[in-house]
Parts: sequence; C-alpha cells; structure tokens
Amino acid sequence: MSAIELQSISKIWGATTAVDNVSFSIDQGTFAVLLGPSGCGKSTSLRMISGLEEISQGKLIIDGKDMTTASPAERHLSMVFQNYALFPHLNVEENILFGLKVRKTPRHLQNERLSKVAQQVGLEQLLDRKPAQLSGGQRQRVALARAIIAENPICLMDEPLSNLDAKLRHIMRVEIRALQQRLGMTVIYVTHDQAEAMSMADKVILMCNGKVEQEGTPEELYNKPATTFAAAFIGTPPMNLIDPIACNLGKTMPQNGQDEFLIGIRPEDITLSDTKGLKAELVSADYLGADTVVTARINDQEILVRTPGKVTIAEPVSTRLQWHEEAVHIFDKSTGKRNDKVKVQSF
Amino acid sequence: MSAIELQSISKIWGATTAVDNVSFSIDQGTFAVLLGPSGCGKSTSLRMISGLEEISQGKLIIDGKDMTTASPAERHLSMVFQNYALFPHLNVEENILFGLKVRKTPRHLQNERLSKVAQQVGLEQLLDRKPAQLSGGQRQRVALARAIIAENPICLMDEPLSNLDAKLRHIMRVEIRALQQRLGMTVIYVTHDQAEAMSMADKVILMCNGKVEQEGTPEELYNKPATTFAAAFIGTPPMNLIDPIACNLGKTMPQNGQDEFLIGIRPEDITLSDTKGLKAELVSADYLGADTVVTARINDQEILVRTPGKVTIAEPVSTRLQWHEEAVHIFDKSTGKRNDKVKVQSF
Amino acid sequence: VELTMYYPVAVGGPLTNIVDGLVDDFEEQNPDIKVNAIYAGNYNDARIKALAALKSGEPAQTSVMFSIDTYELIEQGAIVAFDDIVETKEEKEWLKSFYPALMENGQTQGKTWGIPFQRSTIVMYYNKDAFRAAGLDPETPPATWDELVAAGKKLTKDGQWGAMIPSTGYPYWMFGALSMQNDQVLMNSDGNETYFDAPATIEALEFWKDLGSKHGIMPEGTIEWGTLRQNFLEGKTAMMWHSTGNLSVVKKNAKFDFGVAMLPAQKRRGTPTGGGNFYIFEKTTAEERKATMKLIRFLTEPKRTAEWSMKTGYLATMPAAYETEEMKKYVADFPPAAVARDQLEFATAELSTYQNGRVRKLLDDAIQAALTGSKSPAEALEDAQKQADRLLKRYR
Amino acid sequence: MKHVSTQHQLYGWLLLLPATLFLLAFTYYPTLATLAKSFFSQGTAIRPAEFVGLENYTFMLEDDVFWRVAWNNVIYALFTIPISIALALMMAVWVNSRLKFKSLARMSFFLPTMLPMIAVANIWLFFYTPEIGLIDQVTSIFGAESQNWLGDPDTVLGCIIVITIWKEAGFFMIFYLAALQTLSPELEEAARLEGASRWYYFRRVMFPLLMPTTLFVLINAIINSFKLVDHLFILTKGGPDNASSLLLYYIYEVAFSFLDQAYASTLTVILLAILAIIAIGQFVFLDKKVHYQ
Amino acid sequence: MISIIKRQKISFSIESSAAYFLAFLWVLPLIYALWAAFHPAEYATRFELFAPLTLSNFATAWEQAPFARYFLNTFLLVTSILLVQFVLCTLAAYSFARFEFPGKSIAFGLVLIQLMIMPEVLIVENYTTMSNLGLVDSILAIGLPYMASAFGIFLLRQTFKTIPHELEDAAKIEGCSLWQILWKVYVPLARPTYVAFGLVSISYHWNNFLWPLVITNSVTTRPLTVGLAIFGAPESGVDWSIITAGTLLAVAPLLVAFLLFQRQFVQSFMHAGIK
Ligand SMILES: Nc1ncnc2c1ncn2[C@@H]1O[C@H](COP(=O)(O)OP(=O)(O)OP(=O)(O)O)[C@@H](O)[C@H]1O
Ligand SMILES: Nc1ncnc2c1ncn2[C@@H]1O[C@H](COP(=O)(O)OP(=O)(O)OP(=O)(O)O)[C@@H](O)[C@H]1O
Ligand SMILES: [Mg+2]
Ligand SMILES: [Mg+2]
Repeated sequence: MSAIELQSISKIWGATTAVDNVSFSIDQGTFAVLLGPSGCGKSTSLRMISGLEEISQGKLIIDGKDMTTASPAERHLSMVFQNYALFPHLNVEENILFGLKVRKTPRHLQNERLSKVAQQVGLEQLLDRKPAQLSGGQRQRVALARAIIAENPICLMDEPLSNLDAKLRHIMRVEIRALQQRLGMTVIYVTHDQAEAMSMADKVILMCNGKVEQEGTPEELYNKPATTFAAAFIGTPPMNLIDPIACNLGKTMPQNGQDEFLIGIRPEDITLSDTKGLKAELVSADYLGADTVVTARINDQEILVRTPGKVTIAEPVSTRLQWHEEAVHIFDKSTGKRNDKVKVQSF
Repeated sequence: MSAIELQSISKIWGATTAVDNVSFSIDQGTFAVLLGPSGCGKSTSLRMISGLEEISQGKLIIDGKDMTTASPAERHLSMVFQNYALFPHLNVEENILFGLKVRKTPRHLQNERLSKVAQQVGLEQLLDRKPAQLSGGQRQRVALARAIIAENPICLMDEPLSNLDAKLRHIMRVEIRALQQRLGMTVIYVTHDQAEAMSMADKVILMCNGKVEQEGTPEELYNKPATTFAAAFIGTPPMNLIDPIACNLGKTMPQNGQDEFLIGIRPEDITLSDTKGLKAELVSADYLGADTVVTARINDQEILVRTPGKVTIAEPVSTRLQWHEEAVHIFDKSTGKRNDKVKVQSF
Repeated sequence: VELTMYYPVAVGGPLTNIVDGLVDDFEEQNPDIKVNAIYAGNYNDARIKALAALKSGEPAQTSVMFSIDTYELIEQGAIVAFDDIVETKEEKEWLKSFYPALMENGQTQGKTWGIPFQRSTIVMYYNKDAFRAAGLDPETPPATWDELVAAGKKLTKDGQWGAMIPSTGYPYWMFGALSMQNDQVLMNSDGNETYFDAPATIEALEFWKDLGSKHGIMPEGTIEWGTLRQNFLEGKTAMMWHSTGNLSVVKKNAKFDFGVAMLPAQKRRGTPTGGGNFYIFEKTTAEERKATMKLIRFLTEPKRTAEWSMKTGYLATMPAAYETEEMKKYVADFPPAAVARDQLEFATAELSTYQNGRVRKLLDDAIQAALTGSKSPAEALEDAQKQADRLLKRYR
Repeated sequence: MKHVSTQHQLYGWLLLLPATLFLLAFTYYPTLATLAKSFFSQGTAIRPAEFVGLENYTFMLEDDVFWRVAWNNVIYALFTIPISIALALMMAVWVNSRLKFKSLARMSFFLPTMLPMIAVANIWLFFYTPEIGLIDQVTSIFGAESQNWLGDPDTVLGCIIVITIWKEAGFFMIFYLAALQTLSPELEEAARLEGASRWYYFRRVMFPLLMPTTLFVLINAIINSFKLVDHLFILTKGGPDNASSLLLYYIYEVAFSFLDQAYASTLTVILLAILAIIAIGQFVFLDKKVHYQ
Repeated sequence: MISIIKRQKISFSIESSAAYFLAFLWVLPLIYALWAAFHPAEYATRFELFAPLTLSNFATAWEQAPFARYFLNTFLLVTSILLVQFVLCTLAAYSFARFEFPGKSIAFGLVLIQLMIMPEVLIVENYTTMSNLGLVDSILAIGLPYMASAFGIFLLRQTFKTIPHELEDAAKIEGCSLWQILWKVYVPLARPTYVAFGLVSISYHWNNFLWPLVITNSVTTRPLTVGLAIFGAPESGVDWSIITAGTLLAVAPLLVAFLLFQRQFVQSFMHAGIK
C-alpha cells in the first residue's frame, strides 16, 4: 500500500493554477524527491499534503485514509522547513520537544525519546543552546530532530538544505539519507537542485509548470529522460540538445523527418578525437580539477564535452566529436517527448 | 610590474591577528583568487587592499605607488561585495552611475559609458528596475556593472557568487571570467569554494589561519599540493589522506619511517578491481549522475573512490583498490609538508 | 502708546469677537493708543500668563483677571491700586459709580485694586413647564430653603430631578451662596482668616449634602458645572443654580418656558459675586497708566457696559447702565435680565484670601468630600479650616 | 593612522553637537534649575525666595494631597499599562490576521492617536454625563439607574483610565503590528503541524517572541501614565476631592494655581526621579534586549 | 474532521465580531462628533434618525475663531518642528549608529533620559528660558523644546544600525565623503522610519496643547488646539454641537491625510522596524 497518494490534486488561486491535476503515489519507506525549477508548484504540493494549504480539487490519501480535509495535526506528519522554523526563544531541547509538549506526552517518554533523537542527530552537547548560537548545520539538525521525535511515519521537507553552503550541504545530505533509511521513514523532499535529487532519491517526481513531467528512479531520469525538459534539467553540465540538421548530423539519421527531432547527448558521453567523428571547434574550457568541461562549437551551436584531466584552450582549435550509439537520446521536436523508435548510427 | 603588491601585511585586532605577515603580488591582467576556509583572513586582506580597513603593519603597493594609508577613493579600485551592496532605493541605472555621479563625471560621458556597460553585462532592458525586482543573477550583474563602469584597472570581489544557486553560479562564473579577460582587468577574487577557484583563477593564493599556505596556478595546487591542508582543501571529493600503516600499505613503501608519512591519493585516481590491489570493503555509494562516489573502508579508515556510472551498494562488499605510482602524493606527517623525495611503488 | 491687555473667557458665545469690537471702537476714538487685546484662556490661564509675562519682562499693562486674585497679585507685587492713579475728581467719582458688592473683592487695605468688568452672580434658573406639571405656581419660585426642598420633592420624578447645584468647577462659589444665606461669610476682608468650621458654615454644607442624600431632590455625588446647563435644557432638572453668564445661551436654546429667580434664603438672601476685574500692572510708565485708564474708563462707560451686558449676559456693573434706554427696554422685554441686578443688594464678595489657590482648593476638596460622602461635612470643613489656618498664619 | 581615528571621534561629536545644544537648553538645564528651586522657598515680591534645605520635601511628606495623587497615579498606571498593552496586542493580532475589513479595523484602532485629547475630552464628557450622557442613555434602555460617573470618587478614576486606554492602545498596536510582520509564518505552520492550538501558539511562541516589543511599549506606557493628563483639564480637574488627580496635574496646579513654584519644583523633582529610573531601565534593557536571530 | 474545521470557523467568527465590536467602540467618539456637529444643538444629546442636518455649527465654530489662521500656525509649527527634528536626529543618530568616540554610551544614556523628561514637565523653566531669549509668543518658541527628539534619535539610530555596512563600504569605494554617504545612502534608506517618525511627530504636535497655551498670546501664533480651547473650556458650559464642529475642523486635515495615506503610513511603521 502506498503511504501517500495524490489523486488529481489541483491548487487554484484566483486565476493562477499553481498545481494542476497532479497524481502520484509514494510507497512506504521511500525517499521521494519533488524536483523542479522555481515556481513549478513543489512547495504548494507539499503544503497541500501537510494540510497547511487547502486542496482545491482532488483527493489525498494517507495510509489508506482520505485526508483531503483533515487538519495538519490529524495527518500525523512531520515537516522540516526551508529556514528550519526553529523557535528562536526556545533552546534546542525545548525546540525538539515542542510537539510532544503540545500533545502532552508523559514527561518520562519525552526524556527518553529526546535522548535517543539527540544522539541520532548528534546534538547531545548542544541541548541548552538557543538557535542563534548554532551553526547552520546544527540548526538543520535541530529541525530534523524535531521532525523525527514525533515518530510520525511520514516526513516532509521543503528545500531543507538550501541555506547551507556547498560543503555542509553535502554532509547533511548524507546524514538525512542515512537517518531516513535507519528509521524507515517515508520522506517527501522538495528541491530544485538536481544533484541533490539524484544523490538522495529512491524516486524522483519531476515537476514543471504545476504538472508532473516525469516520475521514476534517478537512473531512469538520467538515462531515459522522458522529455527535453527532463533531459536539460538533470545532469551537470546538462545534456546537449542538438538540432541534427544544423550540426550536419544528417548522415547518421534516417532520411525522412530529420527536422522533427532533437538529438540529446550527455557531455560525458562525448569523446574528443583527432581522427574520427563530427567536426567541431573547441572554444573554451572550464577546469574542475578532476576533469574539464570543454565547449565545442558547430555552426553556432554549442556542445559541452566533459573530458578528464586539464585542458587549456588559448584560442579555438579544431577537433572531432565522437559518441556511442547507445548514448544518443531522441526527442520529438514539437512535443519534446522522448522517441525511442527512431535509431541513429554512431560514427 | 605587479599591479598589486602586499609586503608583509598584517592586521591585528587587539589580541587576534586576523592576517599575519602576508606577502604576495599580482600581475596586471591576472585573475587572482584568494582561497581559504571561513575565518582565514581573506576578507580582511581584501579590505586592507581596498582601504576600507586600516593596515596594521606592512606596505601596500598599487601600480608602483605606496598606497598603505591612502583613502579608498584614492586607490582607484572597484569592488563587488558579497551581498552585492546595491543601493535598494536606486534603480539599476542610478546604481551603476552612482560612482560617476559622486565624482561628477560629465553627463554625456555617464550616458555613454552606461550604455556600453549595460550592454556588456546584458542589462539594457532592466535599467529602471529597483534591485528588489531583480533576480539574483541580475543583481550580480548590476554589481559587476557598477564595478566596471569606473574603468578602474583593478577590481576586488568578495565572494560575489556565494548567494546564488549552483546553476546560476556556474553561469556567472563564466561571465565574470569572460568579462575580466575582455577588459583586461586585474581581479582579486575571494572565495572559500575551491571549485570556483579552480575554474576561474590564473593564480590561486590559498590562505589558512591568516597566512598564505600556497600560491600558484590551479593545476599546481591540484597536482602538487604543498601541504596536507592544500591537498584536503582542493578537489571534490577531497584527496584521501591515508595512514600507510593503518591501511597495510607497508609493502609498497620504503621500510624506514613509514609512520612519518601520510599518503595522498585523489578519489578519481583510484580504480576498483576484483583481482589486484589493496583489499577494502565498499560501504556506501553517492550517485551523481555521470559518476558515483563510493566509500571504501580499510580498518576503519575511509577512502573515497570516484567511479563512472551508477554503483549501488545494498550491503558491504569486498573489493580491491588500485592506483598508479604517479597518483601518489607524500606528505610529512609532522609538518604536513609535501615530500617529493620519498617514492612508493604501485600495486 | 501701545497697550497689551489680557483677558480670559469663561462663558459661552463669541466673546472674543465682542472684545475685539470694543477695542476697535476704542482705537478709533483714540488714534494715538494701540491696544493688543489678547485672549488668554480661562481665568487661571490668564493669571499664569500675566504673571509669567511680567516676570519675564514682557510688556503688558492691564489684564482682566479673576476678581479673587487680588491678594495673590498684591503679594506678587504685580498690580497698583487705582487710588494711586486716579487724579481728577471725575475719576474719583467714577470709582464710586459701581455697585459696592462688585467692588468688594477688589478692595483691601483700604484701597481699590480691581475694577469690575465681566461680573456675574449666581441665580436660580427654573423650568416653568415642569412647575406647572407638578402643580406649582410658575411665577412664585421657592424663596427659602424649605420651599426649595418642598418644591424639589414635588418636581422630582422619573428622569427629572428637583434641583441641581453644580459642585465641580467652582464649588466654593456655590457654597459661598449657601453659607451667606445661612448668614455666615467665609473669610475676613483682610484675606487672612477663614471661617470654614463656623457652625453656620457646616450647617450650610449639611444642607447641600442633604439635598441629595436626605431629601433626594438632587443627584448624589458631584454635579458637573460644564454639563449642567445641558441637563437643564434637556429637562433633566427643574431648577439649577448657575452663573448669570449663561442667561443668553439658556434663553436661546430652551424649548420650554423658563424663569430666573433670586437664590432662596435661609436666614437671609445671599450670593457671592464672581467674574473678572480690570487690574493695572505695576511695571507701567505713567503714560501707559494714563492710557490704560482711558481704556478702562471707555470700556466701563454705562452705555458700553449695558451693551456688553446684553450681549454676554454678564451683569452691568453700575446702576447707571441699567438706566440707559437700551437696557431699560431689554429688561422690560426680558425680565430675567433684571434678577441678577436686583440680587446685588444681597451680594457679597466671593472667597478670596492670600494663598487663594490653595485655600480655595481646600474648600473645594472639603465640599466634594462631603458631597461624595467620603467625609462628614463637619469633619471635612474642620480639616480644611485647620489647613487654611496653617497657610494664612503668616499673613496675620 | 592615529589621526584618522581622532578625526573619526571628532566627527562623532560634531554630528551630535546640534542635538546636544538643544537638549542642554531645554532638558538638562531646566532639570537642574528645577532641582535647585526645590531647595528654596516660594518667592514673592514681598518675600523673596530663600534657601530652606529640605523643607519643601518634608512638607511634601506631610501633604495628604500628594499622597492621594501619588496613589492615584499608581492605580492609574497599574490599570492603564497592562490593559492598553493587552488590548494593543490583541488588536495587532486581529489586524494581522485574515480579518475581512482589517484595514478598516486598523484605522479605527489607530484613530484616537490622531485626535487631540483636549477636544476629545469633551466628547467623553458627553459619554459620562449622568442622565443625558451616552452611557446613561444606553444603560437606561436596560432599566439601569443613572450613574454619576465623574461625580463619584469610586468611578471617576476608572473613567479617566478608560479614556487613556482608548487613546493609547491603538498607538501601541502599530508597534506590535510591525513586530508581528517580522515573525516568520513558518513558525506558526510548524506549530500547527504539531497540533498546537492558536492559543498555545500565542502563549508559547508569539508572545515570547514579541517580548522586545512589549518592553519598548511598556516603557512608553509607563511614561505616558505620568504624562497623559490633558483630559483632566476638561473632565474633572482632578476632582471630586482629588479622586482623579494625577501627579503631573497636581504639579500644574501647584505651579500655576497656587503659584508655588518651589513646591511645584519639589514635586517635579520626584516625578523626574521616577522617570529617570525608568529611563535607566530602558537604557539597560532596550539596548541589550534579547536579540533572537 | 469537519467538526474541527467548523469549530475553527465558529471561533474565528466570534473573534471577528469581537474585533469589529471593539473597532466600533473605538470610533464611537468620532461618530458622535459627526452626529453632534451635523445636527442642530437640540439633537446634540438626543438621537433621532431623521433629525435635520445642518452645517450651521461649522459656520458658528468657524466664526468664533480665526480657524484659517490657526491652521496656518499649526501647519508652520508642525513642519518647522519636523524639519529641524529630521536634521538634528539624523546627525545624532548617524553619530550614535556608526561612530565610536569616548563618552558615547553616556551621551546616549542622556539622550534616552530625554525620552522620559518630556518638555511638558519643564514648562515653567522653559518659559523663563524663552522669555530670556525674547521668543515668547512665537511659533519658534512652541517648537524649540521639542526639536531634539530623543524618540527620533533612537528610532533612526536603530534603523541606521540595520543598514548593511557593505553599502557604506560600497559608497566609500565610489568616493563618497561622509556627508555624501549620509545623504545618499543612509537618509534614503531610512525613509520608512522618517515617515513613521513624521507621523508620530505630526500627530503629537498637531494635538499638543499645554505648552502652546502657555507660550502663545496672539492669534498670529496660536495653534489650533489652543484655539479650540475657546469652545472646550467647560467654564462656559459645554456646547457640544459647536465643540464637535470645531474639533472636526481642527482634525480634518490630519484625518484626511491619514485616510489617504494610511497604507503607506502603516507600512512605513512596519518597515521602520519599530518594534
Ligand atoms: N498565496 C499564493 N497566491 C497566489 N499564487 C501563489 C501563492 N503561493 C504561490 N503562488 C504561485 O504558485 C506557483 C507555485 O509556487 P510554489 O511556491 O509552489 O513554487 P515552488 O516550486 O515551491 O518554487 P520555489 O522553488 O521557488 O520555492 C508560483 O507561480 C507562485 O507564484
Ligand atoms: N572587526 C573585527 N574585530 C575583531 N576580529 C575580527 C574583525 N573582523 C574579523 N575578525 C576576525 O578576523 C578573522 C578573519 O576574518 P575574515 O572576515 O577576514 O575571514 P574570511 O576569510 O573572510 O572568512 P569568511 O569566508 O567567513 O568570510 C576571523 O577570525 C574574524 O573573527
Ligand atoms: Mg518552494
Ligand atoms: Mg569573508
């Protein structure tokens, strides 16, 4: 049984439809990520699940029960907010225990759970600090602790790492994921950072303009993007979407309807060669330590190539680009949808 | 001639020495990056160069002139601040022209330069917006425009991208770098993000605890880190620093003084193998799309390995780790300094 | 010569306009004298302003101030006696042309310090319609305390009280009437002795209190000076004691037939006078004094006094004014206007001593304490007397 | 390098100078002059002022009216301060919520701040007047006895307090409103998710977080409880029998009705002392007030 | 489940009614003022739905005092106080917010003390000072004691402190002098505080009574409130029709301004960080 199921849910504010007929379901114990660009309706969806926002249309099932109109408290969810929403006047302990106190959980149970949770997130030493005296990562942990102490099976998180710096973000990612697995929680995690989504999710729900664009495991999204949107949104640097005609790819493709397709190739699937492949000009390089992202140009169309080691490009040089047949993704130009029927040859 | 030269500069606040006898020089037209962890004195150094902070000791030479005690305006520098420091009450045009107006540049010159600069940073359409109505990237561009319109040869930037999200940061990096090269500016750029430093710098000045740790091109820092600090600070994931004894590396090393060294190997230089190499156990994997960072463990010591494609690890599996001789860096354990004299064997 | 004159306003109506009109007339007749007539708030404000101005050397030559401020002003050395200024026989005559009762407050140490200007007494307004409804003769208002109580009892019914005597604002003034009627003055003419604890005084206060608590013809507690007129006009009380200064407003707004009567008598009739006198300040040159005299004499000419009285409702301060044609006609048309004059025969000075502010407040507090029941009348007045003695001792 | 910082200090003082001159002339000098006067007797033309030491102060200690007035002021403060603050908080919460006509309500609450007390007091006089007044007209519909609100020592102070609360609450509301706007809505949502009721949220989260504002408002309310006496001039003149008189009004009376500036100065010194203590409290608290975040 | 939502709705509607009721109580004096001012005197204390309307009370009130002159005086008073306050407070607040000098905290403490020692308490001494300066009976004299406002200094200091140092740094780099920084960065950025403080100051001085009464003598200096006191003094017996008409005349400009700009005012308060 799914832990959470959204059935054709919409959110309408006057003239704007922020969430448009969204359906998906999330199995118990799954780490699901709601991914999408800013303004696509991720937060709104999450808030409808939490009950903080009314559902305009559709039905919400939690644990088999219809919770469409239930109050937030009745849904037995936890939530981690973007800015943590820690109570600044309460210390760490009081923050963590806030919900238990509201629900008048017996004192000894409170203490028991507190010490367990504090240990799980590594806050034992900081229980009597105020949030202002904590670092970003520590605050994040308090927010997590507050969410898990209720032992609700479902936890919602809205961009919980967006205020941390890159390094800390990485550490917290690992921590959250480990905790989720250890406790067997069902998590719905909102982010617009695809790297975060890829590294954490069991299931990614990619949204765009209030609609679900693609749903699946990270690999499915990476390896088989259903649309050009998904292809361009996932991966750094993103997939190259190439117009076959503009780039003289004609000969590798079926003759009819060349102009109806776009060809997608990931930068890491392209290799540079001196001898074989598509002629191109290298114009710039972006050194990243382990590898370099090189920008190649064919007739004004830029193609990114990821190549190991350091490459320096002082002035444009000619080269050739090569890739495997399997690395090629084909999309209908008009709809943006993936098309697996058409095949192209390699060089 | 160096555009900027710091001669034994220190900054002392009461008991704390924020910048400790720092010397370096930056050539004209160079993109120099001040890199280092939080609190190491980068901002303080930059602010002493700008004149916003008094120099406690030492001498500052700009363009061959002693500017140790000159006022900020006399130094003819531009500066881009971390939060952009745009004047919220002025629109884009007024923000960009702020300095020219203060200096009473003739009206027609103002307009001329404005249209040039606006075009260079792509703000033509937004000149009458207020900063609050701009996106992060656009604000960043306004800050840049304000810095370059003065046509000062030197521009200082203090973590100018830290408030942008990953995608935008990448775009802006490229833009700033391109602009710097086009205008031939000397830039001193402060960041704690090594990826940023690597991809942008002509020269990196790595600081730690108020001192300069290493100075050089990005490749020098990446390929020949002078200290364990530099080794660990640069690269994602960072270089593995391995205690040869704890990891049974004894046989590959000279017998004497094994306990005086640390061995550094970058994650991307390690390959997994079933047959040959150091025995280890794979414990977890972090999928990043194009590749996966795998955590291997040898006797409690964790070693990160970067490997292409997707790897999933449900439960610990045994494996072996391999690397090339050239991939090994050796450091003195006591001083943390690089030691190129000792040689180790490969497997 | 330029003269500055302060004057207070303490009654309804556009008094400032009238004063300005009078001053304009004066200036027209005396082109060499310029007068700045400055409205200075209520009596209290006017005194503060005048004294503060004097202290700071601001030029002011004359002011209308409370008639009872005389001792205070003398002590401050602020004013000169008119006896020292008047020269001609004619002027000496003029000094004697006012009603003696109105002069009392301005005279001490055998000299005259203040010339009556905007003066009033207390009269009793009553609602003739209510009298008729209660079966009383509207033309014979109660003339004694007993009659007052009796009539009051008849007049008191749901939504209408028999009588109201205001006890905020100027309680000592109203009380001055009651004690006078009980044949007891409140102070001596040197202004250094009070008789608050005289048995007749206590009796008077007891009577006042009894009107509410015993006879039930008046609300208990204090009665607001400012709103009383409205109460009367709304028919909430059949009789009220109030200043003659209200006559014109009541006349204008009453929708019923009303009458004005002298205050009732116990042992005798009685009312204190009230209102403002002209004073001339010490710090004036001879020339200024002369001009000031001119001004004051101009403003107190019988004809102008009559006009002033008709416009404002204040008393005309001299018999001669009542002899003018206009005034005669006015009184004939509107007999209530004569009541105050007729009552002057029984009038006395109002409470005025050294340390006047303090002493007055002692009495005010005592009256209010008795009326609100926090002290008995005897207790309240004895306390007040004790403290008054303490204050006035050094003036004896 | 040294001279830069002295220049900096100099600028600091120069910028402060104009304001300092005004404060010296109209606050500090008169304050000291008042203090000096309190040690002299009342001066008149006939009897010039002379140094009397603490005589004015001993007189004050024996002055029944002073004690009465001081006590009144305590009561006045004890009621106006908490009630107006509580009302202000309530108004702010309402006006900050989903209330339909909230800008109308906000305007109504703020209105008294715009009206001069001297004029408004007359309108309140109408409300309180027995029989013909609004309150009596309304209560008489329900058959209640007419009540002499301002004429009864038991009710008069209460009437004054009500007016003051009416005048103050809306003003304080603005401060609370401003503070409420800075509270992150996420906090309320987090609390709602945990099942906290509105009241629980108010008690445990909102109110503690508004503490710095409450402190600021509190100090203002205390000052005003000593300062707001305009309505007494119209309504009661402190009566009956001083039942509604307050310290500042008494000072005014002593100075300008009794013309006893010496004693008025003595009372003023007492008032100043009270206010100075509060001012110091304000300095200590406000500047070091708890900054969460 | 439904019941909980319903219960919330009910309790919310109870709360709303309470709020509206309180709001009604709060405007009641104004409603009464409107009633009394627009009806003949006999209806001042009686409420009949179809009582005749009249403007004569306004005419009477207007005649009884030179309101136009009073308006002008009050306007001059309020604007001159406001202008000087702005200048003095800005300078002092800037000094307190961004300069370090010996004695700063003592100076600040002294300023805060003025927050308590309002000029009202010192009327007597201030009168003497004014007459020594020869300023009695001038609009300037009404304003002088209020011109260095501790409240304004305090508010502006708080606001200036929240302005990021970076902005000042940026201005310095661009070559701004001290005055330019103040004028081009701090002042415009503190605008909401200026508006909020302005509102408080204007309503305070528009309504101030005691001190102007003492210090003014003539029509050419007297502000509205003192003029209003002519009707207001209960000595003369209260005539509510005229008083309310006069009151409305006096507060009308302020009320209208507030009604028109109330959104901006309230928002300024919020942005000013007065809390
Ligand atoms: N209260 C509201 N009233 C009207 N429209 C709203 C409201 N809240 C959000 N929206 C609109 O709904 C859309 C979806 O908003 P939402 O906050 O869910 O986006 P998001 O995916 O979370 O974006 P982000 O990554 O920026 O947080 C946006 O276009 C937004 O403007
Ligand atoms: N005004 C100051 N007074 C005293 N110490 C200061 C002051 N400013 C900075 N420091 C100290 O100087 C050291 C260096 O600070 P600096 O701001 O230069 O660090 P940074 O390298 O820019 O760090 P970050 O990456 O966090 O910006 C820190 O330890 C800091 O605490
Ligand atoms: Mg969102
Ligand atoms: Mg820094």
